[in-house]
Parts: sequence; structure tokens; C-alpha cells
Amino acid sequence: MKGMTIIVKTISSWVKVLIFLFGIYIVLFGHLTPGGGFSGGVILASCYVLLMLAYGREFAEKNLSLPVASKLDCVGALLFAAIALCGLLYGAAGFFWNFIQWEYLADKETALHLVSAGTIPLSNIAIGLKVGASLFLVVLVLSIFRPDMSVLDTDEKE
Amino acid sequence: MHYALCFLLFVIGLYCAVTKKNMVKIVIGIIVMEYAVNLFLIMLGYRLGGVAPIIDKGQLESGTGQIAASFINSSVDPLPQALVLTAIVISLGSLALMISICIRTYEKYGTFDITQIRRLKG
Amino acid sequence: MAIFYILLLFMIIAAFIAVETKYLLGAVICVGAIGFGASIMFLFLQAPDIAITQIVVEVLALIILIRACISRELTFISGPREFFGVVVSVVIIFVIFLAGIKILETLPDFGTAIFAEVPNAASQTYIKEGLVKTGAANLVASVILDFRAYDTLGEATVLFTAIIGATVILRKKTKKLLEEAE
Amino acid sequence: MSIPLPVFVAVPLVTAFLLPVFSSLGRKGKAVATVLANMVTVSLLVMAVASIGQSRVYEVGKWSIPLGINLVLDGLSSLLLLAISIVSAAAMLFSARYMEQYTAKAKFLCLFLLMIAGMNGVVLSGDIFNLFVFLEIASLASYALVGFGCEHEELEASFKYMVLGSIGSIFVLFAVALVYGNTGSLNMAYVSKAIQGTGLNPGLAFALCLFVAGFGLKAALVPFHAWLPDAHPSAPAPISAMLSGILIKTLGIYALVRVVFNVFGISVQMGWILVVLGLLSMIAGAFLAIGQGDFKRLLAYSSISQIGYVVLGIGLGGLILARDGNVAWASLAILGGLFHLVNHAVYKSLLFLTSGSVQMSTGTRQLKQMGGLAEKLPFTRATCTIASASIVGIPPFSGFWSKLILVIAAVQAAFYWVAALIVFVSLCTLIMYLKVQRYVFLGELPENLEQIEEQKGSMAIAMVFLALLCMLMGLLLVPALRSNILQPAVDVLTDGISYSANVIKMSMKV
Repeated sequence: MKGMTIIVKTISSWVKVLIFLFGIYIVLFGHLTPGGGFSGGVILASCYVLLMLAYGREFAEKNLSLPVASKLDCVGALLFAAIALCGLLYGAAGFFWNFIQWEYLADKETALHLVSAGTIPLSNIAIGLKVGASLFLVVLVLSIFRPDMSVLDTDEKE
Repeated sequence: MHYALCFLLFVIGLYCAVTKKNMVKIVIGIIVMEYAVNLFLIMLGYRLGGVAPIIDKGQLESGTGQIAASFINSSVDPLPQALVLTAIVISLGSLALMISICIRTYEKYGTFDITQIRRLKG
Repeated sequence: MAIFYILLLFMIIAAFIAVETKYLLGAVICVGAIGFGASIMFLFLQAPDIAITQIVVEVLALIILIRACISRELTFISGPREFFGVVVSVVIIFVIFLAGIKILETLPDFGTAIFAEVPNAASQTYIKEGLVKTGAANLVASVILDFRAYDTLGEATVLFTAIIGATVILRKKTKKLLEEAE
Repeated sequence: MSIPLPVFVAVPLVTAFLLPVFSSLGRKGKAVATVLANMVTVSLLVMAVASIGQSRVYEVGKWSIPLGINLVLDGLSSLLLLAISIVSAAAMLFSARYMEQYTAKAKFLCLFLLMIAGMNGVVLSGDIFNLFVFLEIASLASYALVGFGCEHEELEASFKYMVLGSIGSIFVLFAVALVYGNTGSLNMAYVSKAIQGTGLNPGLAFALCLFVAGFGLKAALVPFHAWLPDAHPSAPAPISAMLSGILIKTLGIYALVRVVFNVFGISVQMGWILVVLGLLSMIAGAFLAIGQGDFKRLLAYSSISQIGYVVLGIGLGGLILARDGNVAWASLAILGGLFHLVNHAVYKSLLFLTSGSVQMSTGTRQLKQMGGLAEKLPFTRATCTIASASIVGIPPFSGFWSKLILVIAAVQAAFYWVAALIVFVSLCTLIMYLKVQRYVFLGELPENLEQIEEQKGSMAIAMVFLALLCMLMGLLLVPALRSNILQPAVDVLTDGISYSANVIKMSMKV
């Protein structure tokens, strides 16, 4: 499966940068504009899936191979769990306590700025990373699986 | 009347998931049921002539920084939207698992038709 | 208001075609049509976050579904279409649909949201003090990641379980003979 | 010392997120992963024992009740936490050695920990949507684990289980949407307060039926039991021990009881529905189990009938409570049901573990192809006999006491035909397990099984640990132990609706 025709390849090589940028924008500005961790992460995943469809699986694997994607998945999930846990440790308050409590919450100048919602942008980034990596992983795993079982040994190192 | 149409979509999905013999058709039935429930949840929170629950410069009164009263009594309910965001990704997760089981069963049995995969009794 | 009826009817017709067609790929494309109809519906229901997520999740679901049925020779569903079963199930659907209309009457009718009537509903405080308490202008993000963040932790875990499950089921070598174990 | 409640969910989750990293480190990574997973389950057991009988509310993110999600630990959930941690500690210990015959062990351990985290989340959550999310985690992990071996039967069984499980979950989600549409809040305490206020309109009654159908599908009660006889035998042995021992109890029965008793409030019709479901499952499970040739299928069918006992006990208690409000009789019936739930968790998982060790040694599950394994597998024989004795209900063992309480409660409340049915079905269980003993352990040894030997190591320790528990569970009825383990759970159910008042009172104090 060497990917699609030349037209699709050239267009997707331009478009992939825009999609990736748009996904990052959606993740970072999740608490100000519609979007957020989930939508941004899914858009990031669709950018990689576009690469895989247009250029074939080997090209996509070179960019983001299977072990790296599963590691990113675990790192994103651990980051999100860490944000939750340090709410617990920070003054033993609450499990998901929003511990970055600047006084901006009350006043209005810094209300609608990028860095204005405590842990929400951080968990947005963690969720975006996790959703993006895991959805690309799913499509990759499904496309790798060949009935003749030639590939897919993510962990047969024993 | 809208809820009833949404419920009809749910029942069509249930019918497809229960009576169809092809594995991919059963998976399609379950997906249609998930869509219907997500739609039902969002329709619960809708308000006639409502506004999306996002506060921007316009809705903040310039002086006091309080949220404009017009926004408060015209904003749509944010809670069902949070639930549906979770439910959409749950349905994608279970879809991925179901399709991987279907592909693996197709590789073993050579067919998607559950009547021919009747190795198991009971 | 009429747009909702049009979209709902479009989705119901697409669902019916998806259920009844014999051509597997056609059924998958009809499911895509339902998904896009739902995402447009979300836009009109003032839920932009959900519309973005729905469209892109719909694209990925389509890719996964087409992956399952495109490379298979068996794209037609064989077997006779038994007439009697279809009639019985259509009658059952109609009965359940009528019962559904009566049951769903108890909900507040379409335009009025429930949280307006209930005195101390949580959503009223989300809207009024969401910006002050969490600092996020997008109230849906504040509900997901601050008020009900525990749900989102569960959500991330569901996706993580599904990925590990799919990888486990599609792995190459599943069983080792015992003597090779140690 | 009060353990912050989210720790019960966070510890297995964080370890589960760590484990796939070990999967590509080869043999040393696998050993580290196994040790880590066992440490987690043992620490969960210690924490569960430390928090038995307490009751408190934990608000996640320090948001007051209607705004955020709250975790509720009361008598019922601490009892279930204890049962979950006992069965998962034994099954994890057993799988350390048993899973050598499969590949991808680190991913297996990761899914196992996710299932435990999902069950802990379901038992602790005080919010119906949160209950749905954690129910989905535990079921997705169990679908993947049932199909772990990727053989013909396992794939078909896991597909059937997944389809029925997904339909059950969607029913629960639709019911949560209906409840939110009618009451305007998702928190169990506020929902039950709203329901007491407005009474049960048709929408909420339909939501209650959807809840019963959804959780009935998860608990494999008779009309919905189609997936259980295929899913449990084809799963690896520690997983079928977890599924049969505890998963159908937490996802099915605990959630059903919590919603019916504490959120909607028990009514006479709901009491009758539970009693009928219990009786149907009891009888159908027993009859279907007698004719089985496959060891694990027989155990799976007998799980359906034992689940029928539990639902019957709790349903009977609810019926008495709703009909004539005699709290003493109702609490006795519910005590019988809950005690049987814990007992069944212990000895059914032990039976599945013994079937796993027999299968690992002889390589087959068919009763006809075995025989005379008594001297070849002494450990397995001893533990299997103890477990069969207690499931049948021979006096010194735990099964006898819970069945005795059920019979007394039924006779006391003038349900003589129910008591007769209970005795009749325990007779069928006796025949079942005599048949198992006869085919597996007595009789002559077939020639091809001459050279088999017992699996030593962690499998034996896990089985002995559960067998000891089987014998000691009878002591739970001693007044000293009962008053702080079983009685708080029964009180939670008997005072039904005031659950919401307790939760709000407890949250005010925090």
C-alpha cells in the first residue's frame, strides 16, 4: 500500500502542517474558545492518519512509530494523573483541586488571557497529547494487522 | 416531538444490533444507538434561542467584570455537553475494540456471519 | 426549529438504509451520514465543542469501519431476506415508538432547559460563577476539567483500556508452549 | 486513620499507566511488572481492611455536592471493596504463574489493574454518570481480557459478551439521560431528594426499568444471561475467577441495589421483580449446570444460580420492607443475601482457580477426559473439595450459614414456597459438585495423564489463601465481627431513601 496518487500526496504534504497547527491551537486555547483537550487531540490524530493514508504506513511509521506512540499515550495519561495527584498532595486538599490559584480569578484584566485558568490549560495539553497518540495508535494497529501475521510484534522481546 | 424522533433512532439501532446476523452490522447498530443517546443528551440541555456557553469580551460588562444578565438567562446548559464529550470518546473506544475482535474473528473463521461461527453451544 | 426536524428525518432515513442495505460498504457510509448529520445538529444546538469532536471522531470511526470491511471479498451479505421477521420487528419498533412518545412527555418540552426550572441546579452555578471559580471562559472546558475532572480521568482511562485491548487482541503470537516459558 | 478515597482508584490507575512501558523490556521487565502488580493488589487489600465499616464522603476537587463529584464510602461499599480486594489479590497471585503460557503479560497485568480500578470506581462513586464511566472501564477491560487467548471460542465469546455488554451500558447511559432530564441533577443524593419530592412519573419509571435491564445484563440475571456461559469458560482462569467472583457482583448487583434501594426507593412491584428474577436465575442456572460436560461451563452456570440466591435474598428483604415495613425480618433477608454475595465471591473464584490449575496440568477442560487426579494434584484436590463443600453448604463451611439465613428469613416472612425452592436448588448444587468430584478426582487415571505434576509456587499460595478464607468466613456471623462488617451494609439498604440525607449531612461536616 504505497499511498495514493501524486495529487493527494502533494496536497496532503501542504495541508498536514496546517492541520497540525490547527490542532495545537485548539488544544492550547481550549479554555477560551470552543475545543479543548479532546477536540484538539482528535485533530492531531487525524493529521497523522492523513499522512498514513496518503503516503502509506511505512512513511507514517517513520514519523511516529508504534512503540513511540504507545509511550506517548502512557506519558499523556501519567501527566494527567500527576496533575490530579499533586492537587491531592498540595496542602492535602482535594484530588483534582485546581492548585494554581492566582488572584486573577477575581479581577478582570487577566481573566480572558491564555494563562488564566489554573490547571485547566495543563490538563488540556495532557489530554490532547493522550487522545492524539492513542487514536493514531488504534488506526496504526488496525492497519498493521495482516492476516498472514507478518508484522506487529510490539513486545515479543522475550 | 424531537425527543420521540431521537428515541426512534435509538430503537432502530437496537433493532439492528439485536436481529442482524452480520458482525459489522451489529457493530453499526450499536454505533447508531450511541449517536441517538448522545443527541438526546444534548437536546435535553438546549434552550430556545440559546447561546453557546462561552463567555467572550462582549458578554462581560466593561466596568464590573460581572457576566451580563442576558448571557446568564440565555446560555445553553454546559453539563450535558461535558457528558456527551465523554460519551463520544467512550463510543469510539468500544468501536475500536469491537472492530479489532471482528477483524481477528474474520481472520480465524473467514466470515462475518455469526450463524456460521456457531462453534459455541448455548 | 424546522432545521431540527429536517436533520432528524435525514438521520432516521440514513439509519434505516444503514440497517436494511445488503451492501456492507453502503451501510458504513450511511453511518458516516448519520454522524455528520449529528454534528450539524450539534452546531444548531449551540454545542460547538461537541460538533468539532463529533466530526473528527466520525472521520476516524469511518476509517476504522472501512478498514474492517473494505479489504474483504465478502462485501455482499448473502442469505434470504425472511419477510415475516421484518414485519414483526417493524411492528415492535412502532409499539416501542408510541410508548416512547408517552414516556418522553414528562420531560420539559424541547425548548426549555431543565436547569432553569430546578431551583439549585448545578448548571446555574456553572454559568454564573464558572468564570470566577475556574477562570476558564469556555464553561464546557471548566465543567470537564475542573468541576467534574474525575469523569475526564475515567474518560482518559476508557480510551487507554480500549487501545491496550485492541493491541492485545491483534497481537501476533498469542500462546507460548510451556517449556519455552522459562 | 482515614485513607483519602480517591487513592483506591488512583493507585491501580497510575500503575496501569506505567505497565505498558515494561512490556518491551523483555524478561526482566516482565518480572518487575508482575511484582509491581502484586504489590498494588496486596496494598489495596490492606487499605480495604483498614477502611472496613467506616463511612465518609470525599468531594473531588473540593467542590460542594451538587457542583462536583463526590465519593461515598458507607457500609455497603466498604463490604464490596473488601470482597473486590480479596478476590483480586488471590487472582493476581495466581496469574503470576498461570499467565506464563500466554504472551504480552505486561499488557495483561495492565488490563487486570484497569478492571480493578474500574470496579473500585463503581463501588465508591456517588454520581450516576461517574458510575457509568467506571462501569464502562471495568467492562471494556473485561471484554479484552475474555478474548485474551485469541482462539476460535474465545474470540466469539468475547464478541458476544461485548455486544450484550455494550447494549447494557447504552441502556444505563439512556437511563442517566432520562434521570437528568427529569430531575436536573446527576448526584445520587440530589436525585433521590428530587424523586422523593416529585414522585415517580412515567419518565422516571422507564429510567428505572432501563437501569434494571442494563444492570441485569451486567449481572447475567436469567433473561439476560446468554453471554455468561460462553464468556467465563473461554477466559483465562484468573480472569474467569475475577469475572464470576466479583465483576458481575459489583457492576451488576451492587449498582442495581444502590440505584433501586437508595436512589429510587424500594416499592412492592420492584421487590417482586427482584424476587422473580432471583428465583428464575436460581432455578435455570441449576438445571442448566447439571448437564454440562465442560468443567468451567458447569461452574459458569452454577454462578448464575448462586447470583440468583443473592438477588433473591436482597429482593425478599426489599419486598418485606416495602410491603409491611418489618425492618427486623427485612434486615435478616438482606443480611443473608449480602453474606451469600461475599461467600460466593470467595469460593467461586477458588473453584475457577482450581479448574485453571487442573487445566494447566492436564491440558483439557472436559470432565470425561479426566479422572483419578487425587494423588497427582493433592493441593488442587484439597482446595477444590473445600470450595465444593462450602458452595454446597456443608455445616462448618461458610456457604451453609448464608443459605441457612436465607431459608430462615424466607420461612419467617411466610414465603414457604421460596424456602422450599432454595433447599431444592441447593440439592441440585450438591449433585453438580458430586459429579465434578467423581469425574475429576476419583475414578481411574487415564493413561495419557500419567506424567502430569502439580504447579507449585504462587498458584498454590493463592488457592490455599482462598481455601483458608472459605473456612474462616463462617466466623463473620459472630456478633463482634458482624456488627462492624455486615451490619452496616445491611443498614445502608434497610434505611433506603435516607441515604441522601446521610450523604448531605456527612458532606456538611467535611
